[in-house]
Amino acid sequence: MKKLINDPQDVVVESVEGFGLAHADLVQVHRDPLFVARVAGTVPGKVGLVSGGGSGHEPLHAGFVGVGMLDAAVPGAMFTSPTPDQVAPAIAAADGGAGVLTIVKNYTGDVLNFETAAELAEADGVTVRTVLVDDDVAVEDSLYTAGRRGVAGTVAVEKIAGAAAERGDDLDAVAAVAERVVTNVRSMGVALTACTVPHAGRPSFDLPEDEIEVGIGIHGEPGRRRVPMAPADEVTEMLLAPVVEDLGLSGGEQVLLLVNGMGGTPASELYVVYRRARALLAERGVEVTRSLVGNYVTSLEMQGASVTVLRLDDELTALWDAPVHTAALRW
Amino acid sequence: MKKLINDPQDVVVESVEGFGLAHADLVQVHRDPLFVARVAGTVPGKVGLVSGGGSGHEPLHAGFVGVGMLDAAVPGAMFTSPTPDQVAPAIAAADGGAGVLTIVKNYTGDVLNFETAAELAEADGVTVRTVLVDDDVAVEDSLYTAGRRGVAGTVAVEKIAGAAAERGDDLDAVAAVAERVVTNVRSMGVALTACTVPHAGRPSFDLPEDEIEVGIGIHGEPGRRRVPMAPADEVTEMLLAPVVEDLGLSGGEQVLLLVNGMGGTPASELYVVYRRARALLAERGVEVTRSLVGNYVTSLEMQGASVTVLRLDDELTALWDAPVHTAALRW
Amino acid sequence: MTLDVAWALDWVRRSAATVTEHRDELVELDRLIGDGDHGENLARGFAAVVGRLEALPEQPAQVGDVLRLVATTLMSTVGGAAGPLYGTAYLRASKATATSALDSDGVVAMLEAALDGVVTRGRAGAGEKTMVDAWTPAVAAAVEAADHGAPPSEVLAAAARAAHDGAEATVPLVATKGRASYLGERSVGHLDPGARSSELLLVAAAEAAAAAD
Amino acid sequence: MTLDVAWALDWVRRSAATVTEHRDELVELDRLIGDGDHGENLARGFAAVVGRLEALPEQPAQVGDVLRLVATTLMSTVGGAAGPLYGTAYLRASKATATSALDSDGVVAMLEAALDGVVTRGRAGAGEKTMVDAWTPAVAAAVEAADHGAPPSEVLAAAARAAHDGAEATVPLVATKGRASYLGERSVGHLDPGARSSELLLVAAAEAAAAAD
Ligand SMILES: Nc1ncnc2c1ncn2[C@@H]1O[C@H](COP(=O)(O)OP(=O)(O)O)[C@@H](O)[C@H]1O
Ligand SMILES: Nc1ncnc2c1ncn2[C@@H]1O[C@H](COP(=O)(O)OP(=O)(O)O)[C@@H](O)[C@H]1O
Ligand SMILES: [Mg+2]
Ligand SMILES: [Mg+2]
Ligand SMILES: [Mg+2]
Ligand SMILES: [Mg+2]
Repeated sequence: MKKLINDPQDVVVESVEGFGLAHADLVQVHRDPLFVARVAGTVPGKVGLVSGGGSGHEPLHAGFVGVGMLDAAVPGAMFTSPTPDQVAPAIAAADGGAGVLTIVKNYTGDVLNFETAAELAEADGVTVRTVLVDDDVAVEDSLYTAGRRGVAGTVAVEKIAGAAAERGDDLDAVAAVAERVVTNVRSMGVALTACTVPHAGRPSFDLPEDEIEVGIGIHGEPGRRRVPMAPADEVTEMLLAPVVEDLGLSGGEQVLLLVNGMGGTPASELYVVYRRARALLAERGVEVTRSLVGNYVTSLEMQGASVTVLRLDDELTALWDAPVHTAALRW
Repeated sequence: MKKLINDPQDVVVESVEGFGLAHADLVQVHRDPLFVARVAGTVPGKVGLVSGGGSGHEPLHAGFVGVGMLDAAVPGAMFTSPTPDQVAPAIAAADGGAGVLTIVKNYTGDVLNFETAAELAEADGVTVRTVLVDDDVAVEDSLYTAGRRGVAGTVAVEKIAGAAAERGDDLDAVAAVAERVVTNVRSMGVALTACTVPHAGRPSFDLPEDEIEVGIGIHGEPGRRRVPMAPADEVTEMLLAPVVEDLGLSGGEQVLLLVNGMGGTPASELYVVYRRARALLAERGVEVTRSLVGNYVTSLEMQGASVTVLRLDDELTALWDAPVHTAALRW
Repeated sequence: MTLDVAWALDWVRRSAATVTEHRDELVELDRLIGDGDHGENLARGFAAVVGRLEALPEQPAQVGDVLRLVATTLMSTVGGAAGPLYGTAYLRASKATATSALDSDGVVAMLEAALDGVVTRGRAGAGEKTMVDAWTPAVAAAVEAADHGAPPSEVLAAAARAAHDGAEATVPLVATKGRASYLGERSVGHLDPGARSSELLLVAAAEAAAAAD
Repeated sequence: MTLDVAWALDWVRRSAATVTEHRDELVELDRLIGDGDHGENLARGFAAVVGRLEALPEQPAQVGDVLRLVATTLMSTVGGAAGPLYGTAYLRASKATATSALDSDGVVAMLEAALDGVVTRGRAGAGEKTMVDAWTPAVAAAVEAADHGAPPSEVLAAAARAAHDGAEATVPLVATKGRASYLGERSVGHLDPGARSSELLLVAAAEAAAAAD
């Protein structure tokens, strides 16, 4: 394992410290417990938005703290959800009196820790609502799983809910629009290589040189199936087809297309995937009206990509277009 | 070799096509010969800015086409400078009557091809000036090399010269400010892993699991020396010390600090490096007033990073801060 | 024969030692069907527990005081699924042990409360390939041993043996809860890391009891 | 005995064949001390040359016409350092061969012009571990052979042999021009890819001449 880190135990704290120094115009880093909040502090009367989760998915979530998006982000250890005693103070810090929406990726650990944190915060008088993001179509949502996972669609939920909060929607309305994004967003990912969690010291799975993992999550978990390496155009179809099907997209609909890198994939490859996804959507009569291509929800240095589609309507489009000023997303 | 590509011969064109589709609000892609220009076309009376070079360094250069930065970018084959018959039309397309500055990274191939292109464009009546970027302190600038290479400092040259052109400076003035950036910017990089050029099909060099290459360029070339893997804080010192020394930085000066990822390095690691670089500069009494952390000048999926320092004055700071609207840099 | 606060403290120290010793094994188990952090999470958590125990001005009066400190520390330092699950388990167990010493029935009550905590938080039943599959047979074995009049140390020894068998029995199961469930059929053939760590913690309890005998 | 346009066309086809055949070797040489594209660059360039030759409505009248087409095509399809360098070499060579056939002196003039083109563009002298180290001895050998009255095919054969020796002689050199110069001392022990490709092109010229005899 070769990484630009010092003691593996310190990587999260040192990285968040560096992040805070580099973006001191946007965020402040709180220590003990560790969380990241907007530099300007709470906005009175605005619904607060808090998200968080295991580290290793950067820029998610701290990279999305700022005007028009999150009020606070809570980084856990690598791939490990943060603890309630980190999340609860972040919720308190984000509360401007209008309540707080927590955006939680649907993993047992995240759900349990945020649940406990919400109880703690509510005991302190903060109204908390939670939206669970579960956009990963690789996992069947059935009795036999912990439900679908939250992956790259989280960016869309945070951006759009953030815009709703910023324009002054109340907690119910912000939660409702966030739920609407969750209902209309689906993702699927592929890994060409595994990633190495610093404290584990070896790759999260072993993948032969001529195979890829289809249906991976964002924690270096193995995917649903292993298939022979194939050209990008075919791989893109493997990812996009189940997304489109699960969404029940039909001709004439408008969508946002996000091609997300897992951290170690060159931008040039992401655009090759994007190009093919555009063509496949065009074949189905689906119009891509908004796009995002880059590393947004990553798995350390994993090579691979995910394709996310969000069904848009006028309101979601307007909220997506609303100004945002964070370290990783800005317009 | 596993990559999200189709035929290795097509990766540049397909990737640029995808880029054009994803950023149709910013750029137009010209085919035969291949180059990328601002969607709005030339700006009459404004000095045109053209850059380019081998592909595989994305977002450089196409990601920097847009208001406040480049007018056109010319992508060559992977790690291979573009040809004069691509560059000359890009120069023509960028000319708004005030002449064109080409920003060329100092590699024999790039220099020769841009030189020929400039001759062709001048024969067609365009006034062309060229600035060579050679910020890499890993290479001694002596009789015994082709001179220092151009690496991540190129971003600063393109941003600041772009702002000067946008505010209406004439060609001499834009060239002068670009030269001033070149004079005041230095970089040094490290690789933890090699990268694999698609048409080569195997890593650009072989690096044992416990060694790193210090003083690498951005083409997967081996570095100046191979040293045992070390903690990030030590590696950062190896990169920063020669940069600071070569710049002759002294206490009280203000700088821009860019920690650039080589493409396959997680953001968390870049911030660990940034954190240490800040501390080392602070120890020397140097004040970091502007920062940039991320993948800006990459080597495909190489793992590693470079540290760039630009000595700032009020004018360079103001030009850095001037609005920019490109795919990869926006404020 | 009863188990007192000194036993509880010894259990905690042995727990910290065993999760540290087995850290890499737990990481590896979790790498295979999860995300490779379980050993790291528990090692971090129990190191923090020991640190806080050592910082205590005086020895706690009740077994439950020790277990409450374990609960809150795990809750605030482990994260992931295991943090809240073990946190709740120890919290419930601490409520069932508000006494200076446990007899065999007290041990059974403690283990039942712990299992109850895991199930309440995680909503997993037996056979879903989770730590529940270690705790469920452990509680059953403890009940049986206590019914037969076994002393506390033997009750814990029976629980630890049953936890071991329960953990091993997770190997052929398809995971339907937690992160391993994302693998579907591919989770078959691997031991659940949480079941294994549960076994380790119960073995530590039994060893502390044997040492106290 | 002279070398006519048919020879020039044959040379080009053999050049395309040899750089394609040796593509991976040239990539590997360039991978070791450069950026691993030299073989790919030349294979792409000469494939384009052959394509354009085949698209010509009629056979060119002069040797120089063929070489000019090579020059402009390499210039516009190769990129990198080799594109302008070989482009200029063939351009200069084409100017020196504005004739329907070359005698031995004509061959020498062609080779001298090519070397001159490389040096003018690249500003490298002998001993800098570049293609100049293949071309310089090749030209000297050609001059000597022509001075001794050798026919064109033997002049080219002598040049090709000298280019081979010149290329091999780059192995112990420290590169001071081009991308390999960034390696400093670490460039020692490797053959320069451009010197090797120069040798291949001169061998192709000699073989085409031998076939024409
Ligand atoms: N719903 C659940 N109920 C009981 N135990 C669970 C549940 N989900 C997960 N677990 C246990 O947690 C263990 C994983 O813990 P850990 O790796 O620390 O957390 P994470 O899965 O968040 O990375 C699993 O091996 C399993 O035994
Ligand atoms: N200044 C120069 N003069 C002569 N030949 C040069 C010079 N610079 C580079 N070369 C030759 O070019 C070759 C590399 O070509 P190529 O790999 O196609 O281009 P690049 O270095 O741009 O990737 C070297 O092996 C060397 O022989
Ligand atoms: Mg985890
Ligand atoms: Mg090259
Ligand atoms: Mg885990
Ligand atoms: Mg090369």
